[in-house]
Amino acid sequence: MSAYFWLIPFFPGLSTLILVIFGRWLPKKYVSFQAPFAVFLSFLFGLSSFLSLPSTAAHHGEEFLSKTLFAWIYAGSFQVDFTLWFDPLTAIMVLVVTGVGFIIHVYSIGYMADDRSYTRYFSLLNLFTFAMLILVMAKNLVLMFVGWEGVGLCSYLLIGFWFEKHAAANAGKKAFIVNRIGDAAFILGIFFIILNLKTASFPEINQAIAEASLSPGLATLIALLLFVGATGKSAQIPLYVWLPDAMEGPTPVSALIHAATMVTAGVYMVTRLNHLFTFAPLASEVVALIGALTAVYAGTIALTQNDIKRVLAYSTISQIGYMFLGCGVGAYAAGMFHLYTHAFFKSLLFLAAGSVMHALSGELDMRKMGGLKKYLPLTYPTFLIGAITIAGVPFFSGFFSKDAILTQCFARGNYFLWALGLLGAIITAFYMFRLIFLTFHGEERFSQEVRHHLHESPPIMTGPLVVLAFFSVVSGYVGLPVVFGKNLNWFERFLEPVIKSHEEHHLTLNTEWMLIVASVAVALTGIAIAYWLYLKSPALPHQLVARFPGVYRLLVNKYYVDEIYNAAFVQPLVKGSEAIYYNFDLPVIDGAVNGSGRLMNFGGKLLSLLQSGQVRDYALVFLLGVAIILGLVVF
Amino acid sequence: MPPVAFFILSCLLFSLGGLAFIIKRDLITQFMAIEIMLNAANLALIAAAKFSGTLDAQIIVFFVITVAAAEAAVGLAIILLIYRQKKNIRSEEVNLLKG
Amino acid sequence: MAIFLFFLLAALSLAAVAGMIFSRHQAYNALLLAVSFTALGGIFALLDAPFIAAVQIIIYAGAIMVLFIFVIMMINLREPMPPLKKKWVYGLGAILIMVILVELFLVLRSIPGKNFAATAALGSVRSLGQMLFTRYLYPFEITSILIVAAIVGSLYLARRKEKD
Amino acid sequence: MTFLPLAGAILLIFIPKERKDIHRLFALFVSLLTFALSLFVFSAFDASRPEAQLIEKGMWLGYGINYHVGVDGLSLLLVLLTTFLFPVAVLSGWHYIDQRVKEYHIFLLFLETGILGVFVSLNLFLFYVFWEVMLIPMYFLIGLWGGPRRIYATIKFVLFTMLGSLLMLVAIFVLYSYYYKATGTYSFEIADLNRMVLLPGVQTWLFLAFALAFAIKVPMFPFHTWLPDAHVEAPTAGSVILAAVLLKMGVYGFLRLAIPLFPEAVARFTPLLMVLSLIGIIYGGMMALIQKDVKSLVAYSSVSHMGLIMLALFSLNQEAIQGSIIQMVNHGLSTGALFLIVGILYERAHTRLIKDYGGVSRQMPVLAAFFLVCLLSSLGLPGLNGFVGEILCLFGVFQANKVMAYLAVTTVILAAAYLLWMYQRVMHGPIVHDYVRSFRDLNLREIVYLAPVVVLMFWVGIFPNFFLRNTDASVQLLLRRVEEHRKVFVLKDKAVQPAIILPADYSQEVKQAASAVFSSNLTPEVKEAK
Amino acid sequence: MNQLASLLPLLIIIAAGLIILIMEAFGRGGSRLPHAALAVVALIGGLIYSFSFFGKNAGYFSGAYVLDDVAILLFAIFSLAGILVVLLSVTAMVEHDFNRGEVFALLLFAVAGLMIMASSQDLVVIFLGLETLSISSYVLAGLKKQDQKSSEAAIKYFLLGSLASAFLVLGLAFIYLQAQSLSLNEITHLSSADLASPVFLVGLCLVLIGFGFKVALVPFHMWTPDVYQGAPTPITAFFSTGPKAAGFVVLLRIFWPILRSELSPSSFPLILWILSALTMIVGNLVALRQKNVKRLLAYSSIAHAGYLTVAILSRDARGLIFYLLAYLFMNIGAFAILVALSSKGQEFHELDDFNGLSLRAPWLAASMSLFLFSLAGFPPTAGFLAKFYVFSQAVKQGLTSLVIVAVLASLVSVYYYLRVIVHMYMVKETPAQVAVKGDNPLLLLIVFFCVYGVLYLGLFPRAIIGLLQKAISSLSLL
Repeated sequence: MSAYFWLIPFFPGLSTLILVIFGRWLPKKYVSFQAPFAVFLSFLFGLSSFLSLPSTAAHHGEEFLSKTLFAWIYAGSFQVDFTLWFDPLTAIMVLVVTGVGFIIHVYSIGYMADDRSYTRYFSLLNLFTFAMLILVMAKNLVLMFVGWEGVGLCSYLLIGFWFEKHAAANAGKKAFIVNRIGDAAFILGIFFIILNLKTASFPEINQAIAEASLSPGLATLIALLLFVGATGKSAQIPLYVWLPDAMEGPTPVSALIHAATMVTAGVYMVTRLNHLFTFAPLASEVVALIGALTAVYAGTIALTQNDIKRVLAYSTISQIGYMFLGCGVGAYAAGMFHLYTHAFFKSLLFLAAGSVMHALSGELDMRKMGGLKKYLPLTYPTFLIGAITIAGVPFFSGFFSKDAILTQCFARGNYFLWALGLLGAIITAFYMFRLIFLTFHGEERFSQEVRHHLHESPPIMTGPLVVLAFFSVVSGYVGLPVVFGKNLNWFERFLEPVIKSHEEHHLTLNTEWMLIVASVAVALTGIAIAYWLYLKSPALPHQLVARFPGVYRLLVNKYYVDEIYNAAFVQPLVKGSEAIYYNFDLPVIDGAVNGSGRLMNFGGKLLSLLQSGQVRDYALVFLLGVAIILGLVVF
Repeated sequence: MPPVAFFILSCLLFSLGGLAFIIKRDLITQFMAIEIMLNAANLALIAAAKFSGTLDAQIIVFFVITVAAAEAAVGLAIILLIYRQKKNIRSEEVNLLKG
Repeated sequence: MAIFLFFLLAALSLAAVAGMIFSRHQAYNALLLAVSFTALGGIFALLDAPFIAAVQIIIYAGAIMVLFIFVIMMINLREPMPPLKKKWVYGLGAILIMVILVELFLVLRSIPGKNFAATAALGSVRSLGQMLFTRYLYPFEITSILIVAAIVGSLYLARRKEKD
Repeated sequence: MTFLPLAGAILLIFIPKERKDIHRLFALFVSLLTFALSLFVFSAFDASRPEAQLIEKGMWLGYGINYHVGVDGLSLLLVLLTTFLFPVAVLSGWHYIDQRVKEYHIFLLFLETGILGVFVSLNLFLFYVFWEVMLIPMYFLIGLWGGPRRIYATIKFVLFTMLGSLLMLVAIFVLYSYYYKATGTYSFEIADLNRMVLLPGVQTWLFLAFALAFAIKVPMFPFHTWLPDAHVEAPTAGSVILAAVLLKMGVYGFLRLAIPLFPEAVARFTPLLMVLSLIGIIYGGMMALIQKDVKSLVAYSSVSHMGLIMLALFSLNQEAIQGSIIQMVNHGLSTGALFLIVGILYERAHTRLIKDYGGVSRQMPVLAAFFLVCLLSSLGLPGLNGFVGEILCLFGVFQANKVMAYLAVTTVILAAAYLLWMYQRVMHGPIVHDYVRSFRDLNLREIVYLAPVVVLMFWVGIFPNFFLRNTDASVQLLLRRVEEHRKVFVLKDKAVQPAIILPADYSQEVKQAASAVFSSNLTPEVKEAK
Repeated sequence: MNQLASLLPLLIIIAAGLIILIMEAFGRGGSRLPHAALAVVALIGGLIYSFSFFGKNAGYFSGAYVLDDVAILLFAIFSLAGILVVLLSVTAMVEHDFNRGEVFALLLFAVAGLMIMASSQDLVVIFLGLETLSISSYVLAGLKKQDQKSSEAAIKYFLLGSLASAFLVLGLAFIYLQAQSLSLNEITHLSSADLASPVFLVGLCLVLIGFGFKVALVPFHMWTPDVYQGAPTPITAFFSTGPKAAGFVVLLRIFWPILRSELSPSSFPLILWILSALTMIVGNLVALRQKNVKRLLAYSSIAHAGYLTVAILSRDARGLIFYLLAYLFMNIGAFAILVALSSKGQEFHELDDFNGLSLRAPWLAASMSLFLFSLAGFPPTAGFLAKFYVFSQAVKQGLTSLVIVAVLASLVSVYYYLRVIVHMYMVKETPAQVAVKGDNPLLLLIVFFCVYGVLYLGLFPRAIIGLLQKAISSLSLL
């Protein structure tokens, strides 16, 4: 089966094709079967390929599964094949994508049951899976870019799924365009690589870097360009603005694309090119810094948001910041590890939030919730598990992965970044529990009508929640920190063939313990503050708001970044274009064209005045001609 | 007599004819002006014949006079036609066609 | 004698033309023109072209001008011309004519000032006739078509009523 | 093949005009037949040979004016594109064109002949004849079946285009006389003229004249104003052909004539032309952003896209030129398809203003899907055709000039911005206007002509090499030619002769030839260098 | 006898003219078809007969009559023009009040004048031919005796034409003064000092002015629009083709030897350059403003004179004759359409009368479009190839700047030609009562013949070009 690993992306791809072409005539039941099944098939193939991978680093340097399907673009030195491969890094991503993807497909059957565009939804979801699989399985940068853009497209389409809502259509467009800005840089990065290394294939790139055929300055430039692409896709500063708006899409989409998979593509890309980034330390530092800043920054915005999905969105941005922080400091495995755990718990949170919305007839505003604990007996605990995980409570997966990043940060001497990470952690814990408390605890603030319809979601939706909750809890145990014993970090060892080895940063066990304690403390503090503010004395937040109105307004308005971008880029572009159109294109360029025509006409008018009809005038012109011609001869 | 005198006279007559064509305002006199110009040209031809001592130019003048006669016949017929239509032969009023 | 005659005839022809320019009456114009043509005929005679001179006086000053006068009589315009509105046209015309005249004069400077070649009886009717019917037979025949065309044309135009 | 449509048009003349359907069917049949023939040409084409193939040659007027046609890697794809799009164009006007059906199809087929002729001509005279001939049917297509300002638009189109081509004609004369002076024989054969090396000063002027003609056709930045007008007013098929094929003639002209004939001048003007192209890219994008009319939006997007193609062309490297060729095909498909879709919308709403739509997706999901694919193809989404060309073009530009490439990449963003914004305003949002509710989704005919285009988009996007490989050898030859040409100037020191002729197989013999010709003029340094 | 035989083409035509006059004198009115038939037969006969002299290149009457191949080709052009115009007149004369046999006689005389002009190397003969033509033309312009416009055309043509003749005669005098001869053969063998003398140059200038008037070079063109508009349409068709061709051939015969580069007086190329450029520019610019198609075509014919002057300047006999031939078909074709658009003494030649013609008379409209495209110089029509030959030769002679002016001017011309097409095709029909003679078989035949000519010359002119090439080699023999 693993010989056919290259079929993995094509199951959902084929499914998309069928749904798009024949979707109209297919019964809903069939669609509900086909779409998840295709993903499941991919998952099975992925799993078998995964199992067939050499299990240890002993096979280091050996070729992984790789298949060139056909020569793709060949023009001069630009030679790119359509090649898929399957190495440990890909394996993890494939499993996450198909695994989580499958669960979300199943969930969607329930969530989207009543939507009129049911088939379209599933075809897009399948298409997304296809593109994402291409992204992670591509053996070269250009093909990866295909997937990269493909997922962007699906993101666009799914965010704008309910295109009749202006907000949704706008959000989709915004996502795509912002992504495109990153992509432009990404393309340039690709060009630099192809131009200088004559290849776009990952193993060859790594080899070329190992042979030091790239100057460090150039490497930095390339790395930074690619990272700009990553900030677009993974919603980091400064290109994160699309992600919160992306919540206009259906919630399972948010879970799959805007939490678990697509947005982490940037992290995947950086990890994939870790040789390059390691070779460009400055770029790595930028990555780490941006990651850390985003982690804190997005967290602060999440503090004040009232839209349940937006809180989660900012939380996603923040968590991806952590991943970049990990990658930036060189702890690629840790970054990937967080990606992997995050995929479970964040999709869990989103799906649970979706379940809440489902229960409340689509209500998103936390201020109109409260006390839902007793109405949603399954959603509540799963949501809680998700929150605990993300907050970094020990023995849940989030704890291990986040701690791995922070530890590595510390170990490599980046104390400032570590401190930022901790700050982010406390904020995370706080806003997650604020969310929990506002939603499930306290008084019931929803209207009577909503209460009337209030119900727990059907099993097809709660089932996935339970599964994801399970994974949220246990998935961390594949990468235990050193304190629990050596060689327990199976995850890191698994990725060793892919990640450039560098000198080990050993901390003493004591220090490690201290760090763990610190992060646990931070997490608990955050939870405690949330408890205090939102359950113990619910009036306090309002007082705080009253005390710091400026800060509050800044946070509620998301630092005014959308407005600033609008004023700094969008409006000048549109206004400038209009100015050019009305003041230059029409009057000057077009005017020159029409003007020359008018000039001709005017000349004709003048000359036709001569043609007065009077013989005498004709004779005069005649004589004038004679005079001139004779003059030319005589003089 | 220097030959140039004849040419000067010819040119003077020619120019006067041209001037008359411009100044006169009835068709028939304008036509007469042209006849003057033709005659001036004839004078130049005759003088040239004398100058070169060949006869050809005189024959040309003979032809030119013939042509002038023929033109006169046609031209006067056209002027008559105009007169019949307009009851005058003012040059200025022949201006239906212009622009 | 020849010089005197030349200046007399030249002055006469020029004066006649000038008079025509200033005269208002068409019949006078025609008469002045006839005078001018006759004077020119005299000059032709001075230039050893007796036959042409005769033709000039008989056909031009005689026949053609009679034709003119005939037409003028037919038309017999009495009412005077209304004054011309665009006076500057005269000025422009005069200037242009002057320019052309000056140009022609400048050209004439290059004619050598020597006397004419002394060939006696250059324009005798005999020699003319000989040339006309030998060397110039073809153009002479062409004039016949020309005249036919002119006759047909003027008949067509001047005929008052159509046959059908 | 070239004259098949013409023959069809002539036959059409004899079909009485009341039989509208027969005209339609017949025109469709003829254009399909032409397409089939071109497929045959495609299959018979040998990708490994760089020179022209499948040649037909015959005497025509003498004095170097021959009937000489053939295809090579530069023209093959464009020929295919043309023949492919004409049946589509015929279908697109099936019902919409209800008046003067007969003339419409006659002109359409006539146009096809003209365009194909331009692409296959190997004789400069023939090229020019077709180049001009094609204006006539286009003039009528816009003028007879166009929108309200059609007369203005069509006359502007013709005059503007002719301005360039007439000056080019003068340049052709000059070229012709130089060839005659250099060899004592007359020739309009492009292959012969290619062997002529002109002094740089002469090249400059001739190149400018050629470049003007082609730049207007493309259209490059300051010469673009005819395009929005022509597009807006033209009927759907006209817009499709105009955008998809006609504009390519300009690029093709550069590729076929201006660059190989005047490499030295090209080198001199490359900076200017590249800057203009670059301005075109950004300017076109910005203008497209704010257009209120869908068609003029797509038209300005063409300006932008063609700017990229030109930019790549003047990068003069293998990737860029292959990229620009494939990008021409892509632009033809995507923009052509966009105009088809706009036409479909127009048939339903009779308006082209963006604000008159909104929420169409709900009524026309199938259209929405097609629209989306075309849009994505246009903005260069990987997996679709646009990406392949765009990335090759950009890469080529990048190789030649990094700063240009940085700026040109903005097209990726701008294109997304204006296309998606337009899509959003037309297709998304709530239904504002009631008549939108009465829109019917695509009928079978519309699907039939859109589907092949879309399939081709995917095909080119996924298997671009199927097409790209045909261009490889010819582009290599072109670039080698340019290089060899320019080498002559290294050996040359202010030669007295304005033109020399290189031997046929000059790549091997260029040095001997040049030294033979210029031996007396060589400076000592150059001699030593040799 | 040999001379007489060679004169036969001319004699046939003149004789036919005289016979027509006799028929008219003794006929009883009614249809003039027999007259027309006779005229056509004579023209065809003369044409065929003259071709039997092709390749002989003989001169008679000591150069006064030269039946060289160029002359024979020009005979062909004149005969074709004559035939087409005779037939056109037949279709129009009854309704437009010139139903007289004299018309054909005068036309034949005019054609004879043209032939005399084109077949002579002697300026005297050329002058007489010109006058034969002119006198016939004055009458022809005024054929519509009841129509003030027609008479006005006649008087204007007459007055200005006589004025030009006066200048021409003065020019002859000056030339004679220097050269002592008016035979071109002798003139061209003058010493270069003689050729460069101011007297000779002025004479040449005046001759140029005289013929420039006939072919409507700016600034001697002022009569053209008025006369073209006022004259009956078939006659206008004749004016715009025949005299133009003859005038240019005469100019060619005069200037072909003189413009040889080593002999060329410095100012002459400049003068011709200026005249040519002015003619193209003025003709085209003023045409832009015209609302009357007949007048528009008049201005267009002025512009075409400019292009033809380019051929004179580049000594391109082949291009010139080809252009004249092409121009014959396209212009007569266009005027034939105008004839179709006039009925019962009324002419519907305003642009607005053309509105929607394509619906009323699709074939006529299509043919008109073809003629206009040809006039504008679009391939694959005769007009394109004509311009192509002329301009390419000019560039070869180093007249690139003039050619640039020419192409830009022709760009302007495209605008007004297209405007007519716009009215025919793209403007809605106005309710005005515009009668179209779309069913007159004779007219259709003429139109078809012109269409054929335009396309044949545009697509397969190899035979014609070969003929021309052979013919112009005769020019250098003389």
